Amino acid sequence: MTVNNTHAITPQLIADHGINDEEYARILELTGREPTFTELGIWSAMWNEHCSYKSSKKWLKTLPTDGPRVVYGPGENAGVVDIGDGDVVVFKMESHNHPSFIEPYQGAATGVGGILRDVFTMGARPIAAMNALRFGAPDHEKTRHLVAGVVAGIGGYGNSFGVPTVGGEVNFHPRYNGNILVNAFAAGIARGDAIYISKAEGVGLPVVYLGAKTGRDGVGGATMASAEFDDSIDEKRPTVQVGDPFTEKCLLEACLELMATGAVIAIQDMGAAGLTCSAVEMGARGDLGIRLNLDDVPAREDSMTAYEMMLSESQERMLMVLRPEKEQEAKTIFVKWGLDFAVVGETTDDLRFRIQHQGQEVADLPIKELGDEAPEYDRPWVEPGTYSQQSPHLFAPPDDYNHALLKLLGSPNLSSRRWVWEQYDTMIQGNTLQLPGGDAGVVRVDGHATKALAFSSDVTPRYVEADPYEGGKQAVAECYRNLIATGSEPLAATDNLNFGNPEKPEIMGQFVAAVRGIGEACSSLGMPIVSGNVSLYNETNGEAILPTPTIGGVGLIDDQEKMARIGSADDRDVLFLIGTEGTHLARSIYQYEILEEESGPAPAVDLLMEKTRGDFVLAAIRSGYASACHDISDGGLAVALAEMCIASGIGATCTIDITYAHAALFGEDQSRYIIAVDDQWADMFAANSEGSGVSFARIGVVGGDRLVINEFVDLSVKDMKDAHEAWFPNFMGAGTVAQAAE
Amino acid sequence: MIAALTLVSGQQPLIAWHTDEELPACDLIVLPGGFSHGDYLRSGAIAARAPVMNAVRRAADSGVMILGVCNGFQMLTEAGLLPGALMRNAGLTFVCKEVRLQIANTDTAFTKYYDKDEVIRCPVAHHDGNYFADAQTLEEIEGNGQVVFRYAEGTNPNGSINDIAGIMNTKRNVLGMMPHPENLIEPAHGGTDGRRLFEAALKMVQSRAA
Amino acid sequence: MAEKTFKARVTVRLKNGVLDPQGKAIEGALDSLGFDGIESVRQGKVFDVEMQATSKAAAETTLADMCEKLLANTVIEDYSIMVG
Amino acid sequence: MAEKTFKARVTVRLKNGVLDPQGKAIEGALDSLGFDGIESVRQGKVFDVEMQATSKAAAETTLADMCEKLLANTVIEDYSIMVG
Ligand SMILES: Nc1ncnc2c1ncn2[C@@H]1O[C@H](COP(=O)(O)OP(=O)(O)O)[C@@H](O)[C@H]1O
Ligand SMILES: [Mg+2]
Repeated sequence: MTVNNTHAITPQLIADHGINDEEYARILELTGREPTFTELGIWSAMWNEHCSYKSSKKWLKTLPTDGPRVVYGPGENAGVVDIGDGDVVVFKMESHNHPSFIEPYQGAATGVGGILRDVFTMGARPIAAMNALRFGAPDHEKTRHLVAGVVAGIGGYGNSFGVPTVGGEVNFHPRYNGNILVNAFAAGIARGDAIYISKAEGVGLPVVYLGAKTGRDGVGGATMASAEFDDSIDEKRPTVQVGDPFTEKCLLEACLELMATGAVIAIQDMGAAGLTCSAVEMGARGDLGIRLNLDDVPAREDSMTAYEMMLSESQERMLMVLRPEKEQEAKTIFVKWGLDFAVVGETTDDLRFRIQHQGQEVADLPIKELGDEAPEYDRPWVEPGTYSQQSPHLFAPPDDYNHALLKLLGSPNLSSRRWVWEQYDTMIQGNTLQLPGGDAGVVRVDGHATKALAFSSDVTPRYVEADPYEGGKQAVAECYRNLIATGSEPLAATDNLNFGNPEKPEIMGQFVAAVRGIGEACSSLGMPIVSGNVSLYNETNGEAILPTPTIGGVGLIDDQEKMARIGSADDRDVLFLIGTEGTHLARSIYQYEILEEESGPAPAVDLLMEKTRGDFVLAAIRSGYASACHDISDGGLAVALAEMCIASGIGATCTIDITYAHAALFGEDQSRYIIAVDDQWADMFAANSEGSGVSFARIGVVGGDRLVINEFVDLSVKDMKDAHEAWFPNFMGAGTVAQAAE
Repeated sequence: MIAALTLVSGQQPLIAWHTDEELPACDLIVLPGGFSHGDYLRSGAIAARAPVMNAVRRAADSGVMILGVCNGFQMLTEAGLLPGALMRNAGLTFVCKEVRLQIANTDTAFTKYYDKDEVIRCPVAHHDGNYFADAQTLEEIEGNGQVVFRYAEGTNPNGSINDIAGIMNTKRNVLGMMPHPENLIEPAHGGTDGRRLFEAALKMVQSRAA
Repeated sequence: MAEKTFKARVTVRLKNGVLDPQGKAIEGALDSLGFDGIESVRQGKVFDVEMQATSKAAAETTLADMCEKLLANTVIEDYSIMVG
Repeated sequence: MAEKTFKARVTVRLKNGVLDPQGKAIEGALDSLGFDGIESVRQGKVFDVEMQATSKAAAETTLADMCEKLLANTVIEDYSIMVG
């Protein structure tokens, strides 16, 4: 059956594809004639913001991406970092914001699927996942439904695939009411000499399709907008993709098995803009042309057009270039794992991207230009304004410190996320050493006697909103701190930059400043950015989300015996504050929850001090001094102490020097930690701190079942725990059937 | 699970493929956890009908010891090797956490290193662990002492009837359990409460071989 | 108006074109169990509902509302209602 | 005998007396969404099958066999078959 795949290229059609006049002029020039309908789809897919990074590229180039351990930085499916002994860790973070808002379960599930594919496409076996989630206000009508669906979807995919989810973030803020964020992180381990990339090599080699069949899933929004495109399909097609974690699992095993045979020359997963993007990338990177015959593509539905096949975003698919002499061996593996596969084309020497379908050539485009000549914009931007510092006396103290602390512990943004992470398999693979609930998730390196990796995901959007530059720095610094707090050496990071409409100079200004801050922090703290993702246009009715540049960091633990945990303090341990007294209340959780305000400057990060203290804390943990450690972040010192008590089940009695009590207890000054030290080492530890020039204070002793801080706080660990644990289940409790639809 | 078996026994277990018609001669067959076939249709349902399960059934009949954990337990019930069924958790969500298990029967090859009514720590991680059996079956398995593990007071994570976490067949060579003892067998896991189960099974296997 | 008890059945199915991994897996399993001639299997859900309503029409309206709000995920699923 | 394509619907439901956690949860959710008068909800599965068979009766026999062998867990579930 022939299907109509020819449509007049009208200005409306061009606009529906998100292509502006200038871009279209360039397309005419590069195509050498008017593009066919399929070609227009291909150009739009390659040149949209998601694939081409046209608004962000200029700024991303400024990020530090190199370091002694970096094997592959940005540009590949995921970043690759050396962890010694010939092993590498491969990781990346990616957003699935929009799909998750439309269909939370499947949107989040396929987000997890996509990021796992990025990791194993490179030859790594996934060992850990995280998810950074931002939802609207808790009382917004959609929020509970979205939380339930997203969490179920992340678990549904990750659990079934068999990767432990070891960390993440959950925030609520009204600015996400119409635009939630779902950022998924995955990391895998591979041998350094067995990494695969997308660059094809060799002419006349088979291009092989592997995985699930192609359906109409997610075929570009443009088709949705113009129903007259195709009268043969009456039903409005869902743009939502459905995930199939079992197929993904088989795909993982098949890919790794295939790679071990030496059959793979190049491999690329089909993510956004599926076949188009993956094929162009393989060809363009390798200076080769690609010819595809769509009649050979395994299709799930009848009479799909070339346009639809080229733009389909069906999940769990891969494209690869194989050594012809290994084709048979490859087939055996595909059959064993029950996967569809087909030779769908070949590499050529003409640098053209040629598509055949039903005996017709439906596209013939210059492949390098598709891949590399995407427009790059220097969008106008304005430097964000800043706020002047505000002394603590400008903020009202609470009527009752006990009450205030309980309120913070039980607030939407500080309460325990147990309700979330207990829906994730955190232990599968048997290597998890630290579960969610501490500062970073820790997974040991299988097959290695002592080594482990730590993972943390961080950003404080309310800081970035107040000051994108400081907020960008803070995101990196907090991630660094969380890694340090477990006793890991921060190695590198991935970023997921979620912002509003870049065509607005203020939003672009946020982006530029945040990237500058991230870059400076990454340089100073020795955490190069090795992969990442940009998600722009997160706006509803003209209102943007809080700028949210999520940072996912990876740290290396040489000896898992020398780790610290949030809850491992013992009776009689001495508590030390690393850092100085809290002073900064603007943009704090205290201000938000108790004063019901959001104003003023973000806390600033002194990167040099951050590094000095980080080095010191890491050394203390590695030399076995620290029986427990926790960084001080949201909610300040009092919350950090409370969290340690809740985690260990043991109280503490603290006496601290105080200028302004509310600032000392709840101020969110940066670069601070609490360390618990066995009392027999406490004096020596103090002497060392003195010697290293790091500011510190001996603030208390662990013991009993209450947290006491001067005359201000006196609460039982049980009451704090109850407050901390109650909010999430209560919020989700009544009437949330996660997914009658699941 | 493979890592756990290797660690405790010092030997690499043999691995069978789902389409195998025969199993190698062995002393202990373990059906591990996971999401066989994505747990589509019902957890363990499709795997329970795989060719290899015929061989497992024959081995069970001939008295070979069989342990099914989590998805393995689901397969054993779906295959009819153990009574009852594992339904969706009462809370409907996947649950991954540590629970406490009461050893309800220590007179088995798997639990003889535990004390009667001892309560141990053990993680669970499942979506369909809500054990159900009709009244008559329940009475039988309770009466026969087939219930081997129960969730200790207040820790039933899934709504299982009579807090049942693990059961055996009447011949006492097939054990199915939802919790994951293999994830608590070395200090790095934060505890070793699960280890004795494997040590007991190993001991039994060795004494039979001797 | 007096209320009566109605028994209804709501059937929820994936829309055409939406991938059905479960259906696909069942096809595979049936095939390997030796059932030939199976062309396709699609899996859906049924809800058997007993409810009070003043009339059949009122029950149908309520059920449709329940589908929109909870029982069906209308982004990927269609539903049909039968009040018996 | 020549084969034809049949469309069938298999419905699998929990037996009476088997507790249905999903149905229960949906009852609760409907209640909190403000639907009154819901007496009970039980959730089941449907399978829409397209198959080749020589006759309707033959299709029914095959389908019953499929239910016994795979589609239903007869420890807890009943099934019914409709060939259209
Ligand atoms: N979506 C999630 N998935 C898994 N773990 C989560 C998630 N959200 C939060 N957590 C865990 O809860 C704990 C507290 O989170 P958070 O307050 O963001 O930590 P921190 O302040 O140390 O960055 C961390 O261990 C984190 O990994
Ligand atoms: Mg922290």
